[in-house]
Amino acid sequence: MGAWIAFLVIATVLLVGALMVVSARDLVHTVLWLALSLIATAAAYVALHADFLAAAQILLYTGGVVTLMLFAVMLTRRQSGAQVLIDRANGGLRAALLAAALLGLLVTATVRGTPKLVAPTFNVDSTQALGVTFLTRLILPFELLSLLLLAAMVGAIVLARRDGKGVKLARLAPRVVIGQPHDGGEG
Amino acid sequence: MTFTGIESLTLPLAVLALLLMVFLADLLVPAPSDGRQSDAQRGLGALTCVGLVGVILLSWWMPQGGLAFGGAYVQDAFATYLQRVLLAAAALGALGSIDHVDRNFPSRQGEYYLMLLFSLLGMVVLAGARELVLIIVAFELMGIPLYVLAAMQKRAAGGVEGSLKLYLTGAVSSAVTLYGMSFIYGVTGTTNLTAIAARLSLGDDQGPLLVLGLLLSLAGMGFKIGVVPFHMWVPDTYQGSPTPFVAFLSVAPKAAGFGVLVRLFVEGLGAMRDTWWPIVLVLCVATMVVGNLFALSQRNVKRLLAWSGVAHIGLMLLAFGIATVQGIGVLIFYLTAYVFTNMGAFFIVDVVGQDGSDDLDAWQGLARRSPALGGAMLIFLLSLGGIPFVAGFWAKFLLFWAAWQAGMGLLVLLGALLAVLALFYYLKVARSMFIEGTDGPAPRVALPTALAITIALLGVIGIGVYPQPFVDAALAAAAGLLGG
Amino acid sequence: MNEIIAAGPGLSAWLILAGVLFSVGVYGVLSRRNLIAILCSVELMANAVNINLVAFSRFHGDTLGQAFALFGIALTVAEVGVGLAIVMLVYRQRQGIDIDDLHDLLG
Amino acid sequence: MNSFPWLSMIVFAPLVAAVVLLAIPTKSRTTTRIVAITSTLVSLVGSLRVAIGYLPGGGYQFREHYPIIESIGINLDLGVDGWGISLLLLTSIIIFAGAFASWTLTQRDKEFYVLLLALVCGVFGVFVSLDLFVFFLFYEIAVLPMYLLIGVWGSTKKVAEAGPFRFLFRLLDIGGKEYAAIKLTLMLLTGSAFILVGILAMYDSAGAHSFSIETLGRATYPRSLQMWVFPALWLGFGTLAGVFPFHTWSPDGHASAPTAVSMLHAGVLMKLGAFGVMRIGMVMLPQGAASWAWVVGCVAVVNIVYGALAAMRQTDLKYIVAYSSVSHMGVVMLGAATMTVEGWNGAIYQMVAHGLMTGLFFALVGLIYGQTHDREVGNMGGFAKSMPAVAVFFTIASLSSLGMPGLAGFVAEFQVFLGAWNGPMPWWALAGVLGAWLTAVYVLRAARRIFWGAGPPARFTNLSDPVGTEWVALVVLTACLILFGVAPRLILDDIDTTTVGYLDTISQTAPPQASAGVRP
Amino acid sequence: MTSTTSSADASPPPIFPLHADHLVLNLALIALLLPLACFVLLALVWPLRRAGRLAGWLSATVAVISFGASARLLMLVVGGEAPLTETVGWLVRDGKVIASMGVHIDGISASMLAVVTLVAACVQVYSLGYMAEDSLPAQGRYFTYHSLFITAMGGLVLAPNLLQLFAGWELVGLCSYLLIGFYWAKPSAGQAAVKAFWVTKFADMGLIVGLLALYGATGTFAWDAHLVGIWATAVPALLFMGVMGKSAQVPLHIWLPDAMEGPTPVSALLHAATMVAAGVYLIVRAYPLFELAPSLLLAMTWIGASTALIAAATAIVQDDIKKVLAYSTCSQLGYMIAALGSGQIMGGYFHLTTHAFFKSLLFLGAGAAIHAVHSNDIHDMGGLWKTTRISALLFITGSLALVGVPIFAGFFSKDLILEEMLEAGQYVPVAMLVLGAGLTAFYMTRVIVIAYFGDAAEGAEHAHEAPWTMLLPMGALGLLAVGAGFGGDLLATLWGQQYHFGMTPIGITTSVIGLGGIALGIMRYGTSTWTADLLGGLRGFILSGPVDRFWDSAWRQGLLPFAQVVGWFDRYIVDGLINMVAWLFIFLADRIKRFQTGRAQDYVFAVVLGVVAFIAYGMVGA
Repeated sequence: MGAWIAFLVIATVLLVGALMVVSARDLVHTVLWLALSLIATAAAYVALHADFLAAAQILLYTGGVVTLMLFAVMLTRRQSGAQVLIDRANGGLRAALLAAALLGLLVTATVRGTPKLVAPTFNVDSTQALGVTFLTRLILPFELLSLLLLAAMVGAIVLARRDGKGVKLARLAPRVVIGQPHDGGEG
Repeated sequence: MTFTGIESLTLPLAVLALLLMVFLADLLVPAPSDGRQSDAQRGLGALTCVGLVGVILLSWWMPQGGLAFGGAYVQDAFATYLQRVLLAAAALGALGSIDHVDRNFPSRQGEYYLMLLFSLLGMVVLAGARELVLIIVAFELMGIPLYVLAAMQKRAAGGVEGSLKLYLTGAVSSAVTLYGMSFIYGVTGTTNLTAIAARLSLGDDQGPLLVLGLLLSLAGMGFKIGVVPFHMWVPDTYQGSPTPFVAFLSVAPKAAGFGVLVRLFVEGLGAMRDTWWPIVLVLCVATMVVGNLFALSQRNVKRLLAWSGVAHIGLMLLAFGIATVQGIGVLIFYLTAYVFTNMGAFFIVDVVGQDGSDDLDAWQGLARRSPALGGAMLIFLLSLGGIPFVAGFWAKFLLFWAAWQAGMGLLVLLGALLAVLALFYYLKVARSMFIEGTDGPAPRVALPTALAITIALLGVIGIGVYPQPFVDAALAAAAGLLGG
Repeated sequence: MNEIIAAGPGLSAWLILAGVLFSVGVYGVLSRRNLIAILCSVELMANAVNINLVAFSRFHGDTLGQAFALFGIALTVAEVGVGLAIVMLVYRQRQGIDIDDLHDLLG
Repeated sequence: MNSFPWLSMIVFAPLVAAVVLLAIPTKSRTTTRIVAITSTLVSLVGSLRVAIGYLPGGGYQFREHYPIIESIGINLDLGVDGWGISLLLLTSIIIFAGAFASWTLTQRDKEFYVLLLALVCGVFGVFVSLDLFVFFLFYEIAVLPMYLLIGVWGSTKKVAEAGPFRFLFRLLDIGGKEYAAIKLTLMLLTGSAFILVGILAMYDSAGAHSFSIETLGRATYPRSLQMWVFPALWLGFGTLAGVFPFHTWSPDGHASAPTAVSMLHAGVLMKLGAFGVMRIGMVMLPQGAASWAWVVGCVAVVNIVYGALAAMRQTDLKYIVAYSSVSHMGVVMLGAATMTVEGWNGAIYQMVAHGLMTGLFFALVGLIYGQTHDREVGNMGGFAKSMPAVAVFFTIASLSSLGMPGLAGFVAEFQVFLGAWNGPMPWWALAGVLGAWLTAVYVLRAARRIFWGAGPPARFTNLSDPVGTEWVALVVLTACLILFGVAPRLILDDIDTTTVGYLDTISQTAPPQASAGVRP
Repeated sequence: MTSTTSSADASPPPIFPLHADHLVLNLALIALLLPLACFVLLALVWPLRRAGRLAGWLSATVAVISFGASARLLMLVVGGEAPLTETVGWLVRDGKVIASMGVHIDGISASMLAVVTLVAACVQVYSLGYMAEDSLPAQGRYFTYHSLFITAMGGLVLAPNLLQLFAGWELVGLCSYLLIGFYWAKPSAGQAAVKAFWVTKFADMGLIVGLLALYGATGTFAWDAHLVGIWATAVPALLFMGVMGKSAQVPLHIWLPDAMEGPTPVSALLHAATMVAAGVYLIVRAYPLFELAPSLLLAMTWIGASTALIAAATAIVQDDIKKVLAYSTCSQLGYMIAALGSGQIMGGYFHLTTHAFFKSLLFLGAGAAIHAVHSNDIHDMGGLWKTTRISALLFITGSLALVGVPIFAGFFSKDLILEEMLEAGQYVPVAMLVLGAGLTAFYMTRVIVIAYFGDAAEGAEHAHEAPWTMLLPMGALGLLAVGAGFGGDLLATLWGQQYHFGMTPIGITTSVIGLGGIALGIMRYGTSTWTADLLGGLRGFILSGPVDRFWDSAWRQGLLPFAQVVGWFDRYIVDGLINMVAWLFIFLADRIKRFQTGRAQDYVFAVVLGVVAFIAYGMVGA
């Protein structure tokens, strides 16, 4: 009973947050609603006995990603402003229908096919077990993950770094010719 | 769970070592203050290329057949074959990039090759990955540098737009993939492909969730190789990105992607072929038809080659879908031929496009301005079109051969007819080069680019004239995969 | 009914939750015009996947799913990092991050 | 077995020359031509050597064997029989003549010869391949260079816009050389898609894991398979042979192509198609062939009469000759459809005869066009005054095409008619005979309008007879036309032995009802 | 693969069996191959050919030698030399020869060869004079063609089977085409040449099909094959279709008058004496086939008789002297065909021989007249009797022979025909032929009266007598025109038949009618006062050329428009459909481009759509 209440509360918060993320008109609000959703997700992890994961979720996502997002919002709001348009002409309805179809199918599949699994009642020390898993059978992906993060970091820096002169190109005409030689002058 | 088998990781480790070398070299080389690149920096490309050649050679001396980390990674013949293809593509890509990088973003030499190597590392691991988690990580390791590389030419509007399109579809696709894999794990309770295969072979009811997982994974993978309807980023990104990178992008991720598809759907979920096969069939037809039809009206050569690439993926999908020894063997042989052919073609696109336009008009009279370039491009086009005595012909023919023996007669006919359609637009390029236009100065070809084109050309002709070793190796690799 | 209530939310409940979240994320990706908002929606999708993994992990009674989810989190972070960098690039080029403005390449 | 690889020499000499031409940095016209002509001469000598050295008694001789992909049964397996010899000779004669006919080419001549020689390599390859796959491979090689040869060196002809599809004319640039080139290429390659399917079906059904023609020939294919593979091959090869209604590439293609290319294409390449239908389709799939023979024959009859009537309507000299090829290839297909000894002998002979004849025609048209830069027959007249030799050669070619005894065309057509009369549908012969008469009508009409009448119009000044090397093609082809017309047994005996061998095999494998057309 | 390897022993040795001691064979080969050698020499050695005179003398000499050989050959055959056939295999089937080439020498072929070479020799010698005014290269060309003709005709005559006969048949047709079009710069000559070729070739379709049917029924091309059933009638009927074309029988005679565009000696040789008679020769040769088809023979009789009458009637109104003779040739060929149709081979063949002499004489005479006045119109010749007396005399001799005045050659052969036909009970045809004989007399008289005795025309006053090269052959032929009638016995010997000449009622009747025709002609054209135009109505009808008009409209309103339609259909419908396919793809490609919108969200939409479709499939399938 308690588990159900917890589930429903978490689900409600999570979904409301999610719905606000996709519908809020203010970009800052969007990001904040996202933060709420992420925290709700962390709560869900706790409910699912994944404590370490919940912590990681809070730290990495709410602490890292949301902050990044906010920075990005701040950096880019000069022109677009806080208010953003949500729907493209007809795009919203189209998107809603498709998402609804997807949802319907996912639910159908889940209802029809969820394996009859019962959560074990014993309480494993999930964090320790997680550590073991990481360092044994998943050691290779784990190592690779570090490289991936390195790559992402380098990549993000490469892209975000302003090159010397900082010439701003005006918005180019459609079907612009790619690879103009004058681009070589930068750096 | 043991740590034995580290020696099986020779190849990924070698790539990693090279990566670190380039990283360090980039850090140690003093950045020029005046905005011009130093010769030392220019050497990074050469270093990458030479290093990769070394790694390729190494692949003949390393231990084969070993498992690493409890079966998460296997260095079998299939992996080795595919890795050689990937390494070759990367080496060729690096070589062909040297001049382009020099010309367009000299200040980002190190980053460019570093990203290339990161991506390559992901691919090399993918070729031997038998563990869902490893697959997804390696997949991302392959993918993320590609987003960066696509936007490397930061000033070019198209580059960023192409990169963004690649990124958005890519992000959604990886979410879909991950979602699918979560179901596979959820139903089977394991992430090891061998274990999954073992579980499925028990004959349990697979259930809708496993089907769901399988289909979602297929969709996610389909993005990377550019299968219809997940292909729409392809032409835009190709058009916008630095051409030598496109050469790499157009072949290496496809090869790696097909490698994963084979691992996942043939090795892991082979028992469920009845489920995924009809979908692959439909995808294959759709991809071939859409790719060819869209290519038909293109006037931008990069877009044209992009769409033609989509069409080629459709054919390869057929080989994959057959999932016989012949099918898989032909698939990786096809990829081999495709690497040389497509990369060579894109390098020439780069040379011609350095004047600023990839439009067909810029190609007018190329054969007269530079007979060598014109002739080389003609051969690449013929190889793409599947005309005898060049690599593409054998690829296409063997594909049809394998497909026919698997009972795909109508698909063979469709493929053969679409190949004719494809020839229409390939010949459009040939027409520009040979028939139209007048004399003029030959476009400048830098030595590394010339070398890259020559190697690609030799590959195309070499495989075309003497395909036996390649075909035999590919078939043997496939036999090892399916037989063992 | 009582049994269900007594047993607490089963696997399918969590899966449905994840499914709904995923769909909402998809809707967001398809309907928002601001690139950052789209990235946020992608985050939602990734979260849905992670909930899925953790739920399976819980009901299998192993930690594999959790580990998988952890990888998922890390991957998403890396992806978002690069994504935001691209967004910044877009902004610098066009002084705007409306996705509808980006359609120079087509056909 | 035999010490010297004659067939390889014949096949690859042109290719070697092409590579040499690419490699040497010469801009010299003469050097280019000497290299090209030498290689064709090598092939010609080789062909003669093979023809002379071919021992009576039939079977494949001058065998060579090199593995390509042994594991799946693909080998470069060479050998010739009587049919191969005839067509090998034809090809080497035509290309030898064609190399000379292109002597006066001024623009981008080196590329021209390279492509031409590559194409010739393909043609030779088809005629000597004993491996079905390699056969197909050479077939494609032979088709493709045509695109550039026509596209670059071709000529454009304005076509009046009319008919229900008139909106297409400007859209597709109908009549342009690029249009002709791409149309030819695509139509022929569409055909080859069907061939590929047929080949794979046979490979799979035979189950021998080999593409060897002999191995596949020994296999028996289920009737159901034959019933659809044969039409596929017929359509595929038939497109190249100009079978109605897939012949429309031929008039435009031949009209647009430069002289040597028209010679080679109409003279030899169309034969590849007919050769494929007979050698692969009919010999290897006798039941399918017997069941479909009536269709093949009826369509061939349409080709003959329809092609001749369409030729009659043309006013452009090259179109006349091109449509005549459509008509004459109908005779070849008619001979094939009869499935009789006479018919097949005649069909092969007609390939040779028509090849020589049409080669001569196109060489002459090239000479005329080279001087007048006009192909409109209505604008000509009285050319015999200034180019008497051309008139004589043209008349000889015309006579061969209408079946004048003493020239090769008669020997061929008469045998085909004999076969048709004894074949499944005797009325085919009537249509064939009618076609020969219609041919007389349009070729002589054309000859009269071009060469006869009061002197050439004033705008055609400085017309002259061929000079120097231009004679070679004309003399060689005419000599062969007469030689093969007077002494058919020079090659007919070998053709006959081969035909009989094939028909024997067929009658052994096919049930009697299916081989009704084969005379015992 | 091949099981039949024994082809070598089944075929004869490949080298032509030239036996030094075989005189008959050698003579035949000389007659046949010497002109061929001459042709090849003249064709290849262009300086010699373009030298003209030299080529002419060479060719004429060869023709004379050829005649000498044939004459000697004929004598040997008359002397009882056995028939001889020497062949060499030409076409093979399944290792066996199905068609051979060679020579067959018997009475018929030897006599025909002699006739042919004789007339050819005469004509060539004559041509040396007649053609002297043409340019030298043209003369060379002329004699080159002539040499080819002798070979071709010889090959036809000596053919051992119908296939070789057909080959020669076509080759003489070719020579006819070339020689009619000899003055190729003249548009009318070109049209006449192709018309002759087309019409004869049209008829030859029957001949070819006849050969096919013969081969289909018997497996050979032998003329003495035994046919049964429908083929017994069909094969000769088909062969006869070829004959109708070559021998200018109504309604396929239309080419012959036009063929007069060629030089006159050509008309004499090809279009009077030899080539057009090839049809008759074919029937004679293949009579074993024809006699099995009585209904066909009857038809032949009627066709021959009709031709004789119609052509003779047409000849009356012609002003061109050569056209008169051309229609006359048609008419006389009709006699021969009618005779053969009635089973009178001997009569038909006899008439062929005599006709060859007198008709070629007439043509050569006409040629001399034309040579003298440079016009074909008889009205331009008036009064030639005064200036060219020798050739006029010879022309009149020929006319008398043609008309069938007793003593002259034509009388005997025509009489034989009529007599035998009457015996066979062919009353109506005989009546037609007799009437035709009257008309013949009338139109020949008309020509003679106008051309030689009429009012002197301007050109004729200064006309010169022909040179000796022209007169000599004319004289020789004149002798034969008078004397050949007495050769009936010789011919009968060769034929192995009995021949008695006797004055019969029909002969007398014919002679009388002939003389009547002459008288009428003299009355009609000899006096200018008698202006009543008896034949006015007929003249208008004939000159309008009903048969020509039929063929002309078949050509202009039938074949040509049909070809136009076919060509149009091919260009605009068949090709149009194929272009349409191409266009469809291009159109489609252009239209679908809009789906690649360039908007990233649409791309994501496609991805999700794909995912949804996948799942939907999975849910339905699972």
